[in-house]
Amino acid sequence: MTSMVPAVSVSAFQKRNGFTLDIIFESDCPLTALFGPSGSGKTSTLNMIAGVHRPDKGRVVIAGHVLTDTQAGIFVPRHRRRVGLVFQDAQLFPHFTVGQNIKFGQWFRRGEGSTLPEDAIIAVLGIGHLLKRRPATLSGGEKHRVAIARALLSSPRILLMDEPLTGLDDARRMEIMTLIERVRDEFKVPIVFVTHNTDEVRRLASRVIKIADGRVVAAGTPAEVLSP
Amino acid sequence: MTSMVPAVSVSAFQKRNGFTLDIIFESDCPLTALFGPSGSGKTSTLNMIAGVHRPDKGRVVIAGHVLTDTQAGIFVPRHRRRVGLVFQDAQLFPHFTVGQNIKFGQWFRRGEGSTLPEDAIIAVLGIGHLLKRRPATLSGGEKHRVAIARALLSSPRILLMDEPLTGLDDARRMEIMTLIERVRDEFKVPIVFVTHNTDEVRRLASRVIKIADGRVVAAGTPAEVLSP
Amino acid sequence: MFGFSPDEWTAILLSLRVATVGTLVGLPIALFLAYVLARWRFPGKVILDGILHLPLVLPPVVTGYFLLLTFGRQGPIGKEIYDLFGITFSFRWTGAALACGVMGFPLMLRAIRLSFETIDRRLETAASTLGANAWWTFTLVTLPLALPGILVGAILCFAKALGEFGATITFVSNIPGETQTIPSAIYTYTQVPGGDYQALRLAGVSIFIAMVALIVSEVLNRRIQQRIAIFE
Amino acid sequence: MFGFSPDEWTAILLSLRVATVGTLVGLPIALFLAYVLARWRFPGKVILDGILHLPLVLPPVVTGYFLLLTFGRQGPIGKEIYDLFGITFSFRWTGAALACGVMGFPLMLRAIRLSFETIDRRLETAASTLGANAWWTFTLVTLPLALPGILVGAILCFAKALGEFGATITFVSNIPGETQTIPSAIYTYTQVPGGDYQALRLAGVSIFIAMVALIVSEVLNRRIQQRIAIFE
Amino acid sequence: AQAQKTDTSTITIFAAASLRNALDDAAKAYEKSSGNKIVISYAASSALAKQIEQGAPADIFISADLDWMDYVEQKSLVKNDTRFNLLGNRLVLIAPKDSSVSLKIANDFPLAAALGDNHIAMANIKAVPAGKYGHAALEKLGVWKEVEPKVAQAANVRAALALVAQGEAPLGIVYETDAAAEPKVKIVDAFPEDTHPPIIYPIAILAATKNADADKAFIDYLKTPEAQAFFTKQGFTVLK
Ligand SMILES: Nc1ncnc2c1ncn2[C@@H]1O[C@H](COP(=O)(O)OP(=O)(O)OP(=O)(O)O)[C@@H](O)[C@H]1O
Ligand SMILES: Nc1ncnc2c1ncn2[C@@H]1O[C@H](COP(=O)(O)OP(=O)(O)OP(=O)(O)O)[C@@H](O)[C@H]1O
Ligand SMILES: [Mg+2]
Ligand SMILES: [Mg+2]
Repeated sequence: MTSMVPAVSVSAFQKRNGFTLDIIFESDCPLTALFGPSGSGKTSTLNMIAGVHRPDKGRVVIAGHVLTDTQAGIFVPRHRRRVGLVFQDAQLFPHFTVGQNIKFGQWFRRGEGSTLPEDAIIAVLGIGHLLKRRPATLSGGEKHRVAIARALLSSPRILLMDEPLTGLDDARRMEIMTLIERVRDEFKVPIVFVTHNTDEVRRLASRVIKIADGRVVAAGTPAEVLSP
Repeated sequence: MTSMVPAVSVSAFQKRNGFTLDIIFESDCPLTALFGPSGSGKTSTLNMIAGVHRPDKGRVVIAGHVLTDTQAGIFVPRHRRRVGLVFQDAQLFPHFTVGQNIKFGQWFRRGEGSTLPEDAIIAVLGIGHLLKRRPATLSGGEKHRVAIARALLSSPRILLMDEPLTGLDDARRMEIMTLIERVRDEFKVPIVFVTHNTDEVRRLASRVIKIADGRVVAAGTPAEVLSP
Repeated sequence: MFGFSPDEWTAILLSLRVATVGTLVGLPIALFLAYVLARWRFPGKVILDGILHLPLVLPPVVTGYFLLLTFGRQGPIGKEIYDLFGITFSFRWTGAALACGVMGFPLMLRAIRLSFETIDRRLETAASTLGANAWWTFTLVTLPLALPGILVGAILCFAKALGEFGATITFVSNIPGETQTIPSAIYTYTQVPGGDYQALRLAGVSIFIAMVALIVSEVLNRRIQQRIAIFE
Repeated sequence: MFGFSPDEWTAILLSLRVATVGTLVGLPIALFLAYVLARWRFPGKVILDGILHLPLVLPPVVTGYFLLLTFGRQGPIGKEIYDLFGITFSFRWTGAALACGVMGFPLMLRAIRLSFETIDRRLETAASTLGANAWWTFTLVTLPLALPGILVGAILCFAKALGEFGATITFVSNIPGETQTIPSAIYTYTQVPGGDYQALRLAGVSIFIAMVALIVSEVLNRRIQQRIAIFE
Repeated sequence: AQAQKTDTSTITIFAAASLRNALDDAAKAYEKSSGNKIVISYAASSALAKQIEQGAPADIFISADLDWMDYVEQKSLVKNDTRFNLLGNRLVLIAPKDSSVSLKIANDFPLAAALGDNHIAMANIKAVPAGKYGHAALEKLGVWKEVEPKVAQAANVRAALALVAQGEAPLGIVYETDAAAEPKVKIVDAFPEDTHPPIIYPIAILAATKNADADKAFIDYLKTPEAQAFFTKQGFTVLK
């Protein structure tokens, strides 16, 4: 059944004050990159998939599961979607330690699906020494890395990563990219990845959706979309 | 007098739980880049210069003005330092519109020193259509750009930019870099610039301070420091 | 001890019990209603809100009289509760706790609601994407982040309950050992020519208890603030 | 009008005036003290905090008597204020406003302080790096961000002032046209046979005023929340 | 000249709250006939006495018992030779309207037995005059010891009355004036006058008054049959 339908199929229409989001794309690739200028609607698209927002009209299907379908009146609540969302601005829980933040999703999704290797993730993200600290004492990049770990460890059926590698140094970025590749290939978790960085797109993505002004303006392989 | 002393001279020592910041550097260059892995102490260093934190021991001199000198008991309060600080996480005032946020610093520093060209800044940053909106409705990159405008327009004696170009698409980044060059060369505002991006360092900086684990591990021209 | 008569000691201990029970029993109800008022939209919300403020707006005597009419032996609710749980309020310390709790309730409710309203709701969203349902999100995110306000609410309610007099005496009167709280005892003294000294001594006890409660709440608050600091 | 006697109308208008003045005069003081308690550290802070809670903890009669002793014609503070500003409190509506303000003050203070304590202080830092001194930072950043709490504080104080009875009647007595507020008028009605209906009618007026105040505050609050929403 | 002054003056009276209906009527009638304005502040006698002590702008004080008038007089706040006893009242035992209880007040009458596990509502026995009188009466009749643990002391007579009217307490002790006006209670029996100190509402002009003549004129009015009718209508006895 899963093979019949694309891994990710999104159509979402929403009007908000001055901005209209009108996104339609499908992807069967392990990692799909959302690419586009600042303010074009990338975060909004991820929010639609994760159920953070409800589209005025639209349909979201992940690996055969219909998560949103406004026509059929389907809207699976967020906590049952099993998406791992890495927020653009981390959104760590300030009252929990880093360790507790990471455990949060893990605990709720225990027993559901395969779990990613915790130790490897913590090591690659370099947050082992931060586990006892509270988010308020972390640097910007450290917060980001914790947010990645939290999402990875919540046994997601799909990973939605909103600019996860910005604000990190090149060495760390390379390591994390390797980790993402492993999650993608070894654990077979489909990933939708937002970035501004063409290198990341070229290395990770097999399909690129280019967005501008709330619409998909191009879709295809990195080579096709990023050529000009 | 300004020619006798370096434009920026920072020495700051501070111990915080597990992390020790022990930074000493000087720079006479128009744009100094702070470079180093996530969590190495770049933001902390900017905070020391801006007076957000007070070092246990240290001295900060900007263009001949002693802003901090723990030995002499000098600590110029933040609001009289005339630094333009672009926070890593924007820190826009949620109760003001974008326009009001931008006006904030401008109003307090009216009549003090040269003002940068408001229209050009707003145009280059592409935030002209956002002026009436409130920060909560902005995308991540839009917030960042507003934060840059706010700092630029506060007639700073020195600009401290904490990863101002992360989260922006390449086209926009190029334009903003041109703007920064203009501020640097035309308006002669010295800039301390934090980034993880070597391209930015190469293009903008004439001097790079490389930090790791709270210490300066290398200082010199981009070519010297970034070579290996 | 300290020259207080046995009756005065009884009043002091009773006041402590009444204020504690009134606050603790009211707390979950306040949490629930504060959440409802802060988050839900429904017709008649302002009416509900207004009703919950009534004990604050009405003279305490009126509130006490109203309690007498509804929670008294013959009152519709009082009768019901007696039949269901076997709890009587009239002339019992339970009635004093009810009166004090009711009088302090709006204060508690308001502080808690204020906290709920100023929480960053994006954190609740984050919790739900991680698999927490509404109840867990409330327990693990909303509630801990609102703790400072909950603490303030509880301390306001407790302090109010310590000082409550008008509603209590009207509802359950003033029976030494059963419903005579510190304020009722003080009232009695102030009504007797020459009773000022004893009244002041008892007022001192109230102040002392409130001070201890305040200090405890300050210490707790400082800890909480450190824990949930969104800034360093 | 509505069948209220002229004396009752006087009491209603007086209550409105007393509650409004008591709240508005108390507000800047509450803002200042809330800021001090939320931000400064100094020895004796808990003591100050405790003193400011006293009107809540003490039976209103005691507070009223204390006001009578200190702010009365012969009281040390009352005399001083008369000499300095020519304001008398004793048995004047000003005294009623003072009593109501004092009784509502701790509620207002606590709500405002809670707001100040939960503001993201990094925004204040941002303001200061942009050139705003402490005063401007307070006015342009802290105060607007604390508005929801200030509003809650003001409405709590106002509601309390509308219902305040014990301290008022003890301090300034119950003089129609000068110090007879709605609660004192209600009290008078409940003290003689056959006054219940009128007492209830007056209570209804209190409720009505409070409802209007609540609705206004809700509307304001919704606007403020929209404005300062840190989430969309 | 004096008559003119009297015409325009305002008389401020501090009066026990239980006098309201009757005194309001009397004041209204007097205002009409004399042109003077009368302002009456009703509160508990104790509060009023302390306010007078603190310089309240009162001209006349009417207390609900002798103690608080004594208190004021001892502080020399009463104008000499103006104090006298204005009114009296009677103390009664009441029960809810539908109660079947029947008791005859006498020495050692079975009050405690009639109460069973329930309470008797009284006004505060230390603070409120009606409570003090009731306490004295029960002592005198020799039943206090038995009844004491069953006494619920309300803040004032009206609150005690409400407790009985609501059926919370099967019995209560209040003034006849209150009992007569409350349809939900009935009088079981009246306490003999010799069982308690006389119930007296004393009145006096205060030393601080600026307008003794006007005060005097009003007090004289209160002694007229016209004024006394207002009080007897409410159930008070007028003392001569
Ligand atoms: N209160 C604190 N207690 C302990 N360590 C702290 C505290 N605050 C900050 N740190 C640590 O100080 C170090 C430097 O932080 P800083 O924000 O300066 O890093 P940075 O170089 O700006 O990193 P990034 O590129 O991720 O923003 C970090 O390792 C951080 O964890
Ligand atoms: N409440 C709102 N009212 C009006 N416009 C809004 C609102 N919320 C978001 N927008 C607009 O929607 C657009 C898309 O926002 P979104 O956060 O999806 O952008 P993005 O592609 O993630 O950008 P970035 O790369 O800067 O994060 C932006 O232009 C933003 O200004
Ligand atoms: Mg985005
Ligand atoms: Mg940083």
